[in-house]
Amino acid sequence: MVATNHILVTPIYFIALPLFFAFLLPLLGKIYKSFIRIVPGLMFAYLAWMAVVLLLYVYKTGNPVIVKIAGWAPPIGIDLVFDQFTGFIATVIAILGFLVWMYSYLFKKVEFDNALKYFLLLMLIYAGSIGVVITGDLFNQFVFLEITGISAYALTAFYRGRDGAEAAFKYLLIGSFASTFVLLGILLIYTQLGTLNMADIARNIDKMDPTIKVIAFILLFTGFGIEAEMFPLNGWAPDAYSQSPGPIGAVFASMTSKAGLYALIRLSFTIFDFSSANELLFIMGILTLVFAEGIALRQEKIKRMLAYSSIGQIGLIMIAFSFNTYLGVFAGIFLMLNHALVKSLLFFSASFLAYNSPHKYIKDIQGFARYMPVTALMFGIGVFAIIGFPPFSGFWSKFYLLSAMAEKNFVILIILVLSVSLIELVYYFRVLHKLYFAEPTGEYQPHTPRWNAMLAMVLLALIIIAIGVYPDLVTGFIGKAAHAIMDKTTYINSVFSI
Amino acid sequence: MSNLQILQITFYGAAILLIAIGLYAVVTKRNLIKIVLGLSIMDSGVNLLFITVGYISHKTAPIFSPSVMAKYKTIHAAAQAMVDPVPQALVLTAIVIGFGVTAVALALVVRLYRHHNTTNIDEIRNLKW
Amino acid sequence: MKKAIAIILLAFIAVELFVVFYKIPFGADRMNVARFYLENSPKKLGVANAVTAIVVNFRGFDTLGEVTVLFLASTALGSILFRRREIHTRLSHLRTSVEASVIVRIAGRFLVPLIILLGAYVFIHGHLTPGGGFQGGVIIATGFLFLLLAYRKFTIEHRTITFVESLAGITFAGIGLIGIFLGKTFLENFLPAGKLNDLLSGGIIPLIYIAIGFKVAAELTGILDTVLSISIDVKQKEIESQTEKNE
Amino acid sequence: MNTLVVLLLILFGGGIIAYFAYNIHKIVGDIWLVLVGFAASIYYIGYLDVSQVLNIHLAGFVLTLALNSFSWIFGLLIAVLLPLVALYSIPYMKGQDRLGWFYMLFLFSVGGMYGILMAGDWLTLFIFWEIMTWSSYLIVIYRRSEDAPRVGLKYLIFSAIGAYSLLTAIVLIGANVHSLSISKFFEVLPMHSLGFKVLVGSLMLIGFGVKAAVMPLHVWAPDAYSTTPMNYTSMFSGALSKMGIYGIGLIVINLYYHSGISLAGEIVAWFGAITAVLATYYALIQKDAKRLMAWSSVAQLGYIVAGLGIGTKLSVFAGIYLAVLHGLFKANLFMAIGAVERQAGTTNFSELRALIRKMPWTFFSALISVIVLAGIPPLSGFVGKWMLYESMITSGHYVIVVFLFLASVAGFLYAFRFLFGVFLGQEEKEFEHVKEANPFMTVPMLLIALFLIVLGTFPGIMFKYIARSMADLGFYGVTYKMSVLTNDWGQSINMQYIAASLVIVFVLFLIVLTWVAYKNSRNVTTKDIHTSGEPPSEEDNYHFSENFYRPFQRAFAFVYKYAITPVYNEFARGIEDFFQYVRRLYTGNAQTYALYVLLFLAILFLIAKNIH
Repeated sequence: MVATNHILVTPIYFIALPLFFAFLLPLLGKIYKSFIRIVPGLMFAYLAWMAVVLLLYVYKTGNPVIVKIAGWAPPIGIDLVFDQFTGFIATVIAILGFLVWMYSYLFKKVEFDNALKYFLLLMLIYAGSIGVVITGDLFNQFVFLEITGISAYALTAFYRGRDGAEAAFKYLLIGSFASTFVLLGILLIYTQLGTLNMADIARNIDKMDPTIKVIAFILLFTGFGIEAEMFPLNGWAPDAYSQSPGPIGAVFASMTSKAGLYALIRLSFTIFDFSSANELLFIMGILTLVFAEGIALRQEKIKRMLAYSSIGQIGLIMIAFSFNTYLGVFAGIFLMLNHALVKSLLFFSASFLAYNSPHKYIKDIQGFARYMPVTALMFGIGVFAIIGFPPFSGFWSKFYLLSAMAEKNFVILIILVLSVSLIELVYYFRVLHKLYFAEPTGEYQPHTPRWNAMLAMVLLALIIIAIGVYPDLVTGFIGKAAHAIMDKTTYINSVFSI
Repeated sequence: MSNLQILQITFYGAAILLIAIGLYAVVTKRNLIKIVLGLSIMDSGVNLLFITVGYISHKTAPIFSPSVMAKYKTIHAAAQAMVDPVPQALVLTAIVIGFGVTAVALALVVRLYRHHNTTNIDEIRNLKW
Repeated sequence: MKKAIAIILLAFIAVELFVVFYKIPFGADRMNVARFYLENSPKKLGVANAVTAIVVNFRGFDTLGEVTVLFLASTALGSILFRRREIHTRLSHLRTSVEASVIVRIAGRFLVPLIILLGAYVFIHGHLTPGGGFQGGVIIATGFLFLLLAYRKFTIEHRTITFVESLAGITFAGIGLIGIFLGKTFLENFLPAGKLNDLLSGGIIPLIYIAIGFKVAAELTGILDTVLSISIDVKQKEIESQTEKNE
Repeated sequence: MNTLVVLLLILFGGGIIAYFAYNIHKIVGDIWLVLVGFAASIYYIGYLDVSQVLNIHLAGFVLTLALNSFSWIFGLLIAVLLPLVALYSIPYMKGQDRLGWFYMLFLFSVGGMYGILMAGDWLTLFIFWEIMTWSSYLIVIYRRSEDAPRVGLKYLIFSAIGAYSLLTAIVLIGANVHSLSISKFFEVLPMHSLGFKVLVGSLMLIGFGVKAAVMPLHVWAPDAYSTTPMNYTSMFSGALSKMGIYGIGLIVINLYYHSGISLAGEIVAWFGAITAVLATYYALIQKDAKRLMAWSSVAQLGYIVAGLGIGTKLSVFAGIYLAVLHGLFKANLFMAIGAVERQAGTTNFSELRALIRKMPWTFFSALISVIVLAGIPPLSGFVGKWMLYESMITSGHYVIVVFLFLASVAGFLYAFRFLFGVFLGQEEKEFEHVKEANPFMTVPMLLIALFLIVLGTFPGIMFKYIARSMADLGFYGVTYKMSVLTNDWGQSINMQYIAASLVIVFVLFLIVLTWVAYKNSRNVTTKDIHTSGEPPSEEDNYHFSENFYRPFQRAFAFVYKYAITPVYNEFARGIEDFFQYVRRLYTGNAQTYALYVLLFLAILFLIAKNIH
C-alpha cells in the first residue's frame, strides 16, 4: 500500500526507460554505433536489478508497490500495480529481457540499420509486455497490448528471406480482431460503470447489467485469448514463432504470451466475478494443450515444433489456473516461470541449430551435436527440463500441477495431462536423437554461438538447474504471488488506499 | 418510437454494421488490400461506437472556451452541460493505434506482393499445418 | 461456402452485439470519473479543452503509449520495407519521371507554409481549442505530403526526421521523468497551471502537446516518404535482388 | 554428518569429478572410478548408520532419507556389484570415447538407486527414480549405434509410462493422505476406500513393473539390455531392475498383508508367472547371447515377482533371495558376455565357436552362473527355487507352480544354448587369436562365481539379512538355519551334505576321468572326426548354431505367434495419424484463422446464458 516515489527504484521505469531509450536510440547511434547495443543492455540490466529489488521489497514487507501516474490517484489516473503477482511476472519478464539482450548482443553486427531497429523493437516489446502486466487500467492495458502487438508484427517480419511477412500478416489480422474485441469489451464496461480502472471495475462489477457483463466478458476473453494463444484462436502463433529471428521466439514465449495470459487471468480472477470463467478457462486449456501438443508431434520444422509445444504449455498453465485453488494457482505461476525459462533456452539453442540447417527441417539438423556440442547440450537440458526430469525446474512445476489436480481428485485429467506429456517426450527426444545420433548429411561450416549467446544460454541453464535443485529459491515468491492473485479484496483495497 | 430511439438504432446499428462489414471483408475478400481496408472499416465502426456512447443529449463539447464560460459563468455549471470527454480521448488513442496497425499492414502487403507477386491471400500459404 | 459461413456467423454476432448495445441508453449521462475530469481540468490544470486534459494529463500514460505506437509504426515500416539509404538516393531520379501539374506545384508553394502554420497553431492551442498534437501533426504531415506530390525532386532528409522524432519523444518521456526527479509522479504537472484560456496555461500540457505535434508530424512524414518510395519499387526490387546475390 | 547423505555425496560428487578426471587423463579417471566404487561399497557395508533419518524441508514438502532393513539388502547387492563392475569396466571400456560422460552417468544412476532405497517418502523416491531413469537412458544410447535412437526412445517411453503412473499415484497419495511419507502411507492405507487402494496400488505396480520388466511392460528390456555396454548391463539387469522389485515388494506386501486385498497379490503373481514363462520361451529363440540373457533377465524377474506376489512368508523370502541371487549371477553373465564381446568381437551365436579353451576363466564363471540360473544343486539357485516351489505348493498355487516349472525346464534349454553357443562346439580359425580376458575382467567374475558357490552351500549367510528385512515388511519370526532347509512337511535338506556329496562325486569322477584319459590320450582337434567314414575338410561346419531349437520352436509356435510390440506400434501410429489429420486445422490461410475466431466468439455468445 505504499506509493513509493523513490527516484531510483520505481515500477514506472519499466515502461518509461525503454520508451525513453527507444526514442533516444537513433540519436545515440549517430554518436557511436555500438551504443545501440550497449545502452539497451545497461537499461535491461538496470531494470532486471530493479525488478528484483522491488520484488524483494514487496516480498518482505507484504505491501504492493502502487504508483500513480500524473499525480492522480486511481480511479482518476492510471496506476501501476507491482504486487506479489504482477511483480513476480514482471520480474520474470525483466530477467528474460536482459538474457534475450545478452543473447542477441552481436545480432546483425554488420547491418547497423537493422540492428538499430531490432534493439528498438526489442525494447518496445519488452516495455509493452511489462506494461500489460503491471498496469492497473484496462484501457492502458489495451494500449500496451497494441505496443506489444505491433512490435511483434515488425519483429516477425524482420527477416527478408523468410516468410516472415506472411506470418506477420496473419498475426496482424488476428491481432486486429483481438484489439477490436478488447475495445468493444472495454466500451461495454465503460458505458456501465464509467470507469476504466481495473480495481474500480472489480469493485463495482455487480452494478453492471448481467447481459452486458457477460458479453463484455466474452469479448475481452476472446480478445485476450488471442494474445494468450488459446486454441482455436492461435492460428497465427506457430507461424510467428517460426518465422521470427531466433531470440524473438524466446520473447514470444516468455513475454508476449505471458502478457496475454496475465490479462486473461486478471480478467477471470479479479475483474469479473463469474465462477464459470474458470470452467471456460479449463475447457480451453485442455483443448489448447491436447491439440497443440498433438500437432507438435507431427511437425517437421524445429521452430514450428517448439511453437506448438509452447502453445501446449500455455494450455497447461490455463488448466492450472482454472482450478482456482491455491495449489492450482501456485502450480500455474510456477509453470509460467518454468515455461519462460525453458522455452527461452530451447529457442536460443534451437535457433542456432535451425540457423545452420538450410530448410529448418528437423531432419536437417542431424549430427549437429558434433559441430556444436554446447548448443546441443543446452538444447538437451531444455528438453530434460521441459519433460520434467528432476533435478530440473520442470519437475517441480509438473509435480505441483499434478498435486493440484489430485487435490480435486481429477484422476482422468491427470492421466490426460501425462499422456500429453508422453507425446511431448516423444517428439522432443526424436529431435534430440537426430541431433546426437545421425551422421551429418553434408559438410558444414556451422555458425556456432558467440560468447554472448553462449553466456546467455549457460546462465539460463544454470537458473533452470538451480531452481530444480533448490526450488525454494522461488517457491516463496510464487506462494505469495498465488495468494495475491486469488485475493481480490486486497488488490482492490490496496489500489484505493494510495 | 422517440427521436432518441431512432438515433440510438441508427448510430448503434450503423456502427455495428460497419464492424460487421469490416469483419466480412476481412474474412471473405481475397485481395490483401481489401482485407486491410476491412480492418480499417472495423476500426471506424468501433470508433463510431465509442463516440456514440460518449454522447449525452443536448450537451456541448467539453471545452471551457471563453464563450462557454461566459454562458455558464461557473466551471461547475459549464461542466454540467458537457458531454463525456473520456470516450473522445480514448478514440483519439484508438485512431492512432488503428493508423499504426494499418500502416504496418500495408507495409506487409507490399512485402508480400514483392515476395509472392500476388495479393491473393489464398496463394500466400507457405506456412501451414 | 466460406462466404455463407461468414455471413451467418457475422449476422449472428452483429445481432447479438446490437441487442446488447441496444440496452445502453443513447444520450444518457453515465459519467463517473469523467465528471471529475470535467470539473478539474479547468480548475486544477487550467486547461480549457477537457479532452486534452484527459489525453495529456489524466490519461497521459495512454498517450505516451500512443506516441510509442506511432513511433513503432514508422520503425516497423522501415524495418519491414527494408528501404536502404543508398538505393533510395540512387533511385531518387526515378521520381522525376512523372511531374505534377503546374497548378499543383504553384499552389503548393503558397499552401504548404500555411498548412504548416495551421498545424502548428492547432497543436500549440491544443489545450484551448479542439485539436492538439496529433491533429496538428497530421496537418503538418499533409503539408509535406503536398510537397512530396508536387515536387518529385523533393526529398526529405531522413536524418532530420529521425532527429526531430527522437528529440520530441525524449522531450515527452523526459518531461514525465522530470516529474519523478522532482519528487512527484511520472508525468505529473510541475509547472504552474496558469489562468484558464490563456495560451500559457495548463502547466506541462502544452509542452507535451507541442512535442507530440512535432513527433507526429515527423513520423507521419517519414511514413509517407517511406510509402511513397514504394512507387519506385520495380527498379528497386531488381537492384535489391542484385545486391542480395552479391551478399 | 548424516551417513546417508555422505553416501549420496560420494556417488553424485564422484560422478561429477569422474567426468573431469577422465578429461584430464584416462588413468586418473580409472583410478578415481575404482576408488569411488570401493569407497561407496565399503562405506555402505561398514560405516552406514541404518538408524539415521534425515528430514529435508524443500518446496513445501518434507523429504526424508532413511534406510530400513528391507531396502538395505538391495543396497547390499549394489554395494557388492559396484566395485566389481568398476574394476571390470576399466579394460572393458578401453578405447571408447566420452568415458567421463559414461562414468558420470554410471555413478549418477548408482546414486539414484541408493536414493530410491533411502527414500523415506514418495517424492524423494520419485526424484531419485527419475534421476536413475534418465542417467540409465543416456547410458543406453551412449554407444550411438544404429539402433540407439529406437531402443532409447522405447526405453524412455516405457520408463515415462512407469514414472507417470508412479507420479499419479504419488500425487493422489499426497492429496488424500496429506503426507508423502512411505511408512505413514502404509499405516493409514487400511483406512482408505477399496477404490483408492486399488487405484493407487495398481498405478504404483505399473510404475515399478516397468523397471522390473513385467509383461506387458517388458518391451523395452531386451533391446535396452542388449544395446547398453555390458558393464552397465550387469548393473542394469543386476541392480537397477531390482529397484522395480523393491517397489513391487513394498506395494504388494503392504497391499496384501496390511490391507487385505489378497487378490492384488494373486494378480501380480500371475503377471510374474506369465512373464517368466513367455520370456523364457522368447529367450530360447534368440540368436544373440546378449538378447538371450536379456530375455532371461525378464524371465527371472518374473519368478521374483511371482514370489513376491504370492505374499506368504516363505514366498517373499524366496523372492528376495532370488532377487539377490539374480542380481549376482546375471551381472556375472553379462560380464562374461562382455568379455566375450571384447575378446571375440561378437556375441552372435552363429559366429561364436568354442571359446572354452581360449577363455577358460570366463567359461568357468559363466558356467557357475548358469548353474545357479538353472537352479541345479548344490548351487544357490536351487535353494531359491526350492523355497519358491514349496511356498507356492503350500499356499495352493498349483497352476503357477506348473507355469514356473515349465519356465524352469525351458530355462535349462536356453542356459545350455548359451553355454554351447558361446563356449562349446567346433573350433574355428577365425577365433584362434582370441585370448582370455584381462584379469581386471576375470577376477570380478570369478569373485562373484565364488560367492555364488558359497551361497549355495551356506545360504544362511544371506538368510540372516533377508530375515531381518522381512521384519520390515511385517513378517516377523522368520526362522532359518545356516545350511539346512526345512519345509512344512517336516522334511529337511542340508545343503552341506548335498554339496559335500556332489563334490565327492565330482572329484571322484574327475579322478577317474583323468586316469582314463591319461592312459590312452591323444591330442586331437575338434575337427578330427569322421562322418560316414568321410573325414570332413577344414571348411565344413558341423557346429549347430542356426535354429538350435527348431523342433521346440515348432511345437510352441502358437506362443511365438503373438507379440505385444506390434500392438504398441499400431497404437503409436494411430495417434500420429490422428494428429497428422488434426494438424490440417491450421490451414495456413489467415482467413480461416479469422473464421475460427469468429466461430469461437459466436459459440461463446451462444453459451452466454450459461456464464454466470
